[in-house]
Amino acid sequence: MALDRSFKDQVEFAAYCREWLAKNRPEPTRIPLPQAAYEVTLPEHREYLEDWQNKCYKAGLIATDLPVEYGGHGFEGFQQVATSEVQKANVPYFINWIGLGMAAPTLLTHGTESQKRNFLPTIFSAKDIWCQGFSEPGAGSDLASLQAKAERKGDSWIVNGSKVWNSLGALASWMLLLVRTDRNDKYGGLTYFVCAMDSPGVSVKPIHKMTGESGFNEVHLEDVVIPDDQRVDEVGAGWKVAMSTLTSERGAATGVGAVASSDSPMSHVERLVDLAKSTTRNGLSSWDDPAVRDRITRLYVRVSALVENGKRAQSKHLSGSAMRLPLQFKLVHSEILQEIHQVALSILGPSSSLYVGDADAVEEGKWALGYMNTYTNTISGGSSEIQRNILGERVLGLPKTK
Amino acid sequence: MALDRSFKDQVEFAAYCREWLAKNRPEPTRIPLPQAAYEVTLPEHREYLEDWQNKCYKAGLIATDLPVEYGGHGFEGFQQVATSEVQKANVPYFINWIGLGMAAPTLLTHGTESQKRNFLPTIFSAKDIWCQGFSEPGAGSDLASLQAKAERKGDSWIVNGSKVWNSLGALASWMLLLVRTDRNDKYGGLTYFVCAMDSPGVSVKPIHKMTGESGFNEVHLEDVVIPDDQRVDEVGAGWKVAMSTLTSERGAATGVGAVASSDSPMSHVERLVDLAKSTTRNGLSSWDDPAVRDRITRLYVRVSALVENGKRAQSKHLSGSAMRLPLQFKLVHSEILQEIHQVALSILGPSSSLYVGDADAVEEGKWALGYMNTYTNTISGGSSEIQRNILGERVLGLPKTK
Amino acid sequence: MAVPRDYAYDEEQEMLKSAVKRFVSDIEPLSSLRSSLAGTEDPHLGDTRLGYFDLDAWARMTSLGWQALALPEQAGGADMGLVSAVAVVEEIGFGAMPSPLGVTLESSFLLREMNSEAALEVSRRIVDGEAVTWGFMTSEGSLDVSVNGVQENEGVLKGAVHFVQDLQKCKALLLPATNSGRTAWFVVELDSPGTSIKRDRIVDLTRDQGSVLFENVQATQLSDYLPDNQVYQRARPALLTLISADIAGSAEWMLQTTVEYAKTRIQFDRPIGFFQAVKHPLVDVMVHIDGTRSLVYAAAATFDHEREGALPAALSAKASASETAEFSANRGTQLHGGIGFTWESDVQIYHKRLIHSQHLLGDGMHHRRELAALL
Amino acid sequence: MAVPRDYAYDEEQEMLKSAVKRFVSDIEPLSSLRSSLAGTEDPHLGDTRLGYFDLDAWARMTSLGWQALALPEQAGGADMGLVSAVAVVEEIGFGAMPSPLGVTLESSFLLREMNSEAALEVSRRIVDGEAVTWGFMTSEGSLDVSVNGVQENEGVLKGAVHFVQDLQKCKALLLPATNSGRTAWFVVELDSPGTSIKRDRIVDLTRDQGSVLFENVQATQLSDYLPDNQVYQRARPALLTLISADIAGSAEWMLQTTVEYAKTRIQFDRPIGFFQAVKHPLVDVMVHIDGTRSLVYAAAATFDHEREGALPAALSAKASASETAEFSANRGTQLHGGIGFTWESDVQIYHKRLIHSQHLLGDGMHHRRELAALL
Repeated sequence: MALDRSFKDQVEFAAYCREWLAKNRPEPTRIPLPQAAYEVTLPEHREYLEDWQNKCYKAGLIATDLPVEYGGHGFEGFQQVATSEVQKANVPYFINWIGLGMAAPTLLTHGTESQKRNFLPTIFSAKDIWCQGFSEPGAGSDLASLQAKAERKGDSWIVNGSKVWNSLGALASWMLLLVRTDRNDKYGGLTYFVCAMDSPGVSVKPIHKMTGESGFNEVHLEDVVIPDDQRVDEVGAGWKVAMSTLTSERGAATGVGAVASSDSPMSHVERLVDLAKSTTRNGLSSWDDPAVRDRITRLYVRVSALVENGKRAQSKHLSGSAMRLPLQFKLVHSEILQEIHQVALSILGPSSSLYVGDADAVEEGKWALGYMNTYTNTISGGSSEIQRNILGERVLGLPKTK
Repeated sequence: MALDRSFKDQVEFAAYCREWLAKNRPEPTRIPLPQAAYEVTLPEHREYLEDWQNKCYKAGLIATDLPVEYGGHGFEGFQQVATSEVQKANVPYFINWIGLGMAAPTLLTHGTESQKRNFLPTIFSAKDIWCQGFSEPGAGSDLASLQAKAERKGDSWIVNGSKVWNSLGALASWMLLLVRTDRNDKYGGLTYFVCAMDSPGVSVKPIHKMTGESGFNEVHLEDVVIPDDQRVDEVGAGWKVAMSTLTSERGAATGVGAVASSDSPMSHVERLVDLAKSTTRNGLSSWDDPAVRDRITRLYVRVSALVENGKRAQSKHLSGSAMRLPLQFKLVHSEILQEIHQVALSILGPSSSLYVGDADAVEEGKWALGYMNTYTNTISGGSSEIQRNILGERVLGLPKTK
Repeated sequence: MAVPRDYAYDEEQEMLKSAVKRFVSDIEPLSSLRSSLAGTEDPHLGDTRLGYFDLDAWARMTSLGWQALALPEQAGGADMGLVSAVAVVEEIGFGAMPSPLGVTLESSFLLREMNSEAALEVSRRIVDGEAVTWGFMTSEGSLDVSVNGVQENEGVLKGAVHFVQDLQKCKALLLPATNSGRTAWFVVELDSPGTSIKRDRIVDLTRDQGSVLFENVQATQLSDYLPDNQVYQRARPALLTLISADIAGSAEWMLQTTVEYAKTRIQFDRPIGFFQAVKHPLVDVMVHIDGTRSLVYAAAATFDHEREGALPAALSAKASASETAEFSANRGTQLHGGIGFTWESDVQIYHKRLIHSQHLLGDGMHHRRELAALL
Repeated sequence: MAVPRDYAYDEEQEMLKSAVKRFVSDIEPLSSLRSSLAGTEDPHLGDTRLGYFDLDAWARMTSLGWQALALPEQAGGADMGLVSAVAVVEEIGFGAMPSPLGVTLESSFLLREMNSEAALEVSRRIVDGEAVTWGFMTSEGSLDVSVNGVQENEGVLKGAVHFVQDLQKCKALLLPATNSGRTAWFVVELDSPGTSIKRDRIVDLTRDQGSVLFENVQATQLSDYLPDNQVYQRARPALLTLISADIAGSAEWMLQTTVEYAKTRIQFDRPIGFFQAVKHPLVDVMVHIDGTRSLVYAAAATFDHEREGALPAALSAKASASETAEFSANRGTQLHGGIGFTWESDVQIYHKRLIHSQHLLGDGMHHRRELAALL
């Protein structure tokens, strides 16, 4: 392990992170990176990002607080410092975001000892990219209605079915896979596996998004053989494990150091302020219009609240019900992000029409592209509608909508 | 009938209405009238408003297009002209709003010939004030779960139960009454009556609203005897009749000439613009703030749309599905009204705290009072939540939420 | 009472609207559009989309005279009003049809204000089936028409106009040019010497857009030199109303399609339209659309019959339409879930057309700002 | 890292907060408030409500030292920070308790900025259990502190302050007065000769409000004459944060009460909380409250530990709190249906307190305007 310093406290570790990040910031890629790890498809981006993640891992910015036997660095209370410094440093995101944000927390909670020892180190180093196979064409919001099935055969399972809205499938070595093992029990009939993407019978077909980018895939599984030691938790415990995976995704999965996008919510507002200040028409900047300024400032306040929610959630005296704050993050973040982009398009006015690849497009058309991609956030990983159900039912205790 | 002129067309009739209204506008009352007919309680207001409605009726502004045998004036296509001129003239509202807006349309559609001949003329002249007995403590949004019951006894019915959110009950001679005649059939077990308020066993108890005003009542019915000829439509047809009553209320019940409040939606926006222009702080008027102006202008556009919806609904080529526009009115109107008042309080700032009766209160505290009273609009007569269900189900054809 | 009965809308207009609706629906414009787009999905890989439209459909439409309905009889047009034009454009929007019909109708309302034999000549070309577009914006995208990027001197133009709609679908361009602080309108053939075109790469797949650069280009003057770009100012309420009508149409498609999806898509053992989180936003979309439609018809009737009130009515219409565009696109995509986010779904095509239209000639905030000054 | 760990909130503060919560809940402030209001419901019939509060409860609170928690040890106070004060005020808001505790705590943050023996003397009176309020507004309700309605000359005050909160509950008033363009703070005994009081008739039933007119009133100077009303400017982040905390508390009551109602009220054979039209708005109310609470704690911690960042943090907190106040009051009443609209229901009492607090010291738009200048 390259990291062999010992730190007195959070303040010293933060200084180390800042210094390391400043020294090791990578050169930009030739073709600009897509906005988020979801959209990576080009091999040169892949290599570049794997290398970057591995360096960060070795420097102690990933798996900072995890046990050494699982590839962690064995610190305590330092991960949030590292993650916060990475986000502030405006460096590339971690390509293995699903591995870090979903697979690692799930395996840490539900995996066997040997699963943890086998899988975690290569997740951290980005040697193995992970993807997720939950949703199906007929099972989106109602995830538990999924139909892909696994049938036991000796020490293995034979899996058949189709998954959609799979990100990074073309690059991934492993997939988190939720399948049906009992037709007669909607929730209790699901089992959770990890599936090698090079298994015979696995095929990946890209889906084009409304942006024109690919980045989502359909994954078809035809008589795929999965050894029983790749099962996570008990047969029939799949729903529970999947909910734990999605909670990691929905909350700010900071336990491992996942950073899916180089833009923090606050950096989006800052970009919006800059855009308003730099967009002039008829000699006045958009920022000179108090009605525009009021809308942006309102977003600033909401994003500040989101940031402060994150801090408050970590104070045992202030968080109230344990899940009340973490379960809000995804809902609030995704809806604010969408509104930020709507305001940006409004500021751009006629030139909001110019897309990626147009020579005159402001910031290379990223606002229009980013606007459309905000629907990934409000729809996938449990749509905003489902998030409000979850919050209403699990936090407020209201009766289940069903 | 005092009205004996014959008019060539709508233009001529409109001119007549304008002239009549200008000449006959009554002097203001000593104690100012409450904001809407719902809140009238004082006897001197009652007399004043009855007199005013009767004059308007005799002048042909009420029941303009209805048949002479039911007390109407027998014109065609003139009612909308009369109603529109009454609203523009900024004169007092019609106290018998429930009679005009709910009882008359219901009786015209569902009443017997003798019910029409008996009841309609005194509704128009305000000789008999009407009220409504639908909701119960346990049956608000879910109106059909009501429990007040009528049992047949010879040619009469014996009624027992309680009604709430009854307006004008203390002044009314008659009540529209929906009761249960069959315990085993939720919707088909309801029957519709008209009930004389002076019947033995009817008692009225005022409810104070959050504004401090009374204006709503609880009505208790104890062994009240109602003759069978006061039944409206068939036994068991009550739900259908009640829906027809509420549709009259929800749409802009213009067929008879009902005007429940002297303020048209547009007049509220105009008052808001005036308020913003006249409220100055630090030498600037609120209207000088573009962020305030944008909010008000947005309301102006929405109110304009509401007004134009009303016109479009009357064009057979433009209205689309017959109920699509009329069923929106109550929902949209009540929510805009609430927002108008919220913006007004925001403009008033610290002095929004001053209530009716405070010497320094702007416009006698009407904005704060009016704000609270907007909840009458968004809650009663089918709350906004129920309105959205109705629109989603009856107009868009979505499956019933139940 | 000043507006004729039945809201200035009669049986003839109803028949026209139905005819356009049937026509557009028969054409299935999106299936041929999709063929033209095949292989150009990924924006990072540099597509060069041409301004596709169905030439055959255009020929059939022009033979029916729809492009000329608002032109004067003198030029061979039908001399109908904005109410009729709005009825047609609403259906084009409902079909998200790639077509120069919208810009040509807009151009015809500009031409009507020009009072010259040369303008009549351009009108005749439209009657004969030629598509014409128009533009005035600088690269900054200013909506202030007093900011003008083209100068005329001795019959030739220098400068540029930007954000011209459906440029590739048209042969001629109407534009204002200034000389000594006054503005006149001109027509330029887009293949004239000295003219160069930059094709924008835009989000909307159903339109094209570009800028035109003029290096001493011969142009024909269509109007007198007037202060304050009066030609534009007089036609402007019609232009705003037409775009608003397009939005009303596209938004209605979005509503109907999402309602249909909500009736058939089953989750949690029920059609998702059962859930109020789906049902109520759809009602709100309907409320938005109906308000916009009513304001569009009011603005059109006012333009045709009470011209002095036309500007506030049109500002209200576009302020409302821009909100309807954003909201209907937003909810339409969200309530379709993942499927509406795919390239395969027509929802994305409408979404892009709607947000393009939202910002065309200014969005809601822009028009409210101007409207406030009139309150 | 500058803010201490665990968000500047420790076990001691948690215990204080719990103690206040228990105390307020035992007092049942609204039941005694209701007795005091009986017969004054109808606003048209001219009630003269006195500024009711529970004197016995006040005595018990002051014996515990809550009113003095932020005052310096020198004056006998506990010298705790804004974080502790916020914890207390949030619970007062949760109980909608009529009490001078809020204004007295606010006054103590003003006194802390005054550096004078006279200010320490006022602080000692607070330690001894006296309630003190403060004010600065003109009748116009300007929130600009440079607009000052009171002038000092040779030790006597002339002029008026308006919109003073909980005036009838207090004996003394802190106020700024100007002399030759500079501002100093003074304390006035509310029964001094030359002082007259107008009691406002206000919407909020849990507070009282009024204006105070000064005709040559003897006053004690508490601070130096400084430009720009510096005393107020330094204390202002604390004042905004305290009101925001009161809102967070009242809004949380509104949320919990409405959630409880939604679990028990049956319509259509189900608890209404089953319906997403009820469930989802309640979630949105929670999201509003949590954002406000987080900003309130952040503003308090910043005030206590990084004073230079205190103003933007406090502006954000009050901007958020004002929206939370309006929205939680609105949805709380709406989702209670008719019952929440009655005088009998406590929902209306909280609704009125929330909209009163929403506008106190400026609403969301007001604070965003100021905040924007700092972005």
